[in-house]
Amino acid sequence: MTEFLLAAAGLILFTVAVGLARVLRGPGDADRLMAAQLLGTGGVAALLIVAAATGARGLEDVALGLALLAAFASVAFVNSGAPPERDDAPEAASK
Amino acid sequence: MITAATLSGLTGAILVGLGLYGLIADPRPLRKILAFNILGSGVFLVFGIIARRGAAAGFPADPVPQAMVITGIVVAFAASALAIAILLRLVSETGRASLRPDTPGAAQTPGD
Amino acid sequence: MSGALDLFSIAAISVGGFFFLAGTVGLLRFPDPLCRLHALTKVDNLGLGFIVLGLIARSDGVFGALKLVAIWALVQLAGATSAQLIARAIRRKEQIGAKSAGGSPAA
Amino acid sequence: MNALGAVDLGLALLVLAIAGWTIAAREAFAAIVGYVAYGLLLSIVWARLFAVDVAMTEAAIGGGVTGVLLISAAARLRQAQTAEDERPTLPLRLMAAALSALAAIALGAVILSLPEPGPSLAPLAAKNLAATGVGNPITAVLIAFRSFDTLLEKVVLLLAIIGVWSLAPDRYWGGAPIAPRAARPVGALTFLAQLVAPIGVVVGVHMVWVGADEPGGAFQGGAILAAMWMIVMMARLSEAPPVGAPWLRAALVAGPAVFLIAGASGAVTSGAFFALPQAFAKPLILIIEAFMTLSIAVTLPMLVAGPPRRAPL
Repeated sequence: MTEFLLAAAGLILFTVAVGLARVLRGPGDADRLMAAQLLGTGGVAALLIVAAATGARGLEDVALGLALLAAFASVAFVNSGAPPERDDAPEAASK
Repeated sequence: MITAATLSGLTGAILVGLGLYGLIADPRPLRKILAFNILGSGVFLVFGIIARRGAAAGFPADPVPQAMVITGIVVAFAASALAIAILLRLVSETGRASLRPDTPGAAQTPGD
Repeated sequence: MSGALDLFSIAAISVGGFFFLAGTVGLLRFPDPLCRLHALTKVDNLGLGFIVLGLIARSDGVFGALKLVAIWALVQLAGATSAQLIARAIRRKEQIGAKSAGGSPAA
Repeated sequence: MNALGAVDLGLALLVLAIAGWTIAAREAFAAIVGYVAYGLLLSIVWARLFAVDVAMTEAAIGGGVTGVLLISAAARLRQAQTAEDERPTLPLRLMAAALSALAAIALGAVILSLPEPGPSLAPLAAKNLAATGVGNPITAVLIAFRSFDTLLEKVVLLLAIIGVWSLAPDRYWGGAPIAPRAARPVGALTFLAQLVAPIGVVVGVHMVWVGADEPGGAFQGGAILAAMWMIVMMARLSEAPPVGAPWLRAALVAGPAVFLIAGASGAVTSGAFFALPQAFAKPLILIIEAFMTLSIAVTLPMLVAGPPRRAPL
């Protein structure tokens, strides 16, 4: 069973790694980001499986942290697509 | 037979090489910061295998190098943040993201 | 009993792994960004979902199982939101591209 | 080679490939996405080295917080006039490559010739662990055995903040930075922030709390809390405070200050700087950790937000 789990974790990691080809090819920045997103999900899956297989403590917490931060890069990317804020924008200074 | 720890250590060594090359050969400041971080994480990995090889007394890895790597990761982040702040200030002063001292653009009056 | 549970785990994890494979193939083969986004969300939902399902069968205790479900739910939430946001960014870019006509469309 | 060995080898190759891409990529954004993916993979490598505490820190900082820092910096740099600096000439690049390869080979040779078994402070840490009252040896090392390192590391964070703030033009001094954020409120993002931030705060505090005995601690929990504050600011649910705000200053120095007070009082009560009285070791460690967590959770987002960019009110 342990061997099966480890093989499954390895295969998932390998699969999403192939998906990283999108980071290389693009063509758009959004495509690159999607590949990173896929890697994040695959990493969570692999960590959970390895945690179950080896019984190492705390690995689920690493996965939990990754899951919490999974949207971070996407959010930053989407925000950065907007025109940059000027220093001291009037509406921003009012608060 | 190469153990998992040695494998990670060799990975770290190659990362140091990659980062060093990027740091020297890439003229773009943001990329130098990225390369520096890769170099740093390679050093951390080498430290990590020293921790792993020190597994003893029921611990899977020596806690002392691990603790130092944790503080190291946070310090590396702080250094990157400072470097990026300096870079952005440089750009707002000169209008160019360049480290060359006597580029034509550098003679411009500082942007407001 | 344990044999049946193991079988269930193996089946669920295999199905989950299949969805990861499908998602990756979609990401690589689908023709435009919005389609690729669609492939990606399947992985978050079903791929990780089935794997979590398979691992729950092996988890010790209710707390461990709840943690697994919580992780899945968080990934779902992050995946759904970022899919929304990325789709929005792609559309905005397309609109800008359409306005400044003559620019060759990407992909 | 068993299944685990194959996974490890694949992981190592993957890390190297994505690092190479990050160095070689033409566009800044492509390199940064590569770096974010690299951080993710590294945290898995750390987990495989049984350094779960490090894996948590790397996941929170390498993947999450650094990603936001780099992506928003790249967006602001894109605005700058991008007159490409010419790359160094080919001979120069070859020399750089040779030097780098030499460094990597030397390091690799050292790794292959490390003594067997490796030297270790683990038995020493294990022997004295009971005296601290905590069960996680890494927390014990950070707060008790090598407290001086940790204190100085906190001071470095403060220096970084001072450095970042000192880059502000005079007219903005005392004003507020503009943290990376959406151009205007977006429904989906608001929803995400409102849902994830409370959960993340619970997870962050949980990591600090269990950090006494299980993997986790002030750095990991603080980084998660920092990320949660950042997502709230990114969704425009809150704004970065003015750098002159007294509560902000207090929160920034709380960690090192409490640490220093504990260390100094050790000099009085226990006869040595940073010697914690054994009877109170565990509660003291927890108190120090709590304030450190606060400082880290406030410092990291302020570092990402950068120098003040608005005139003070």
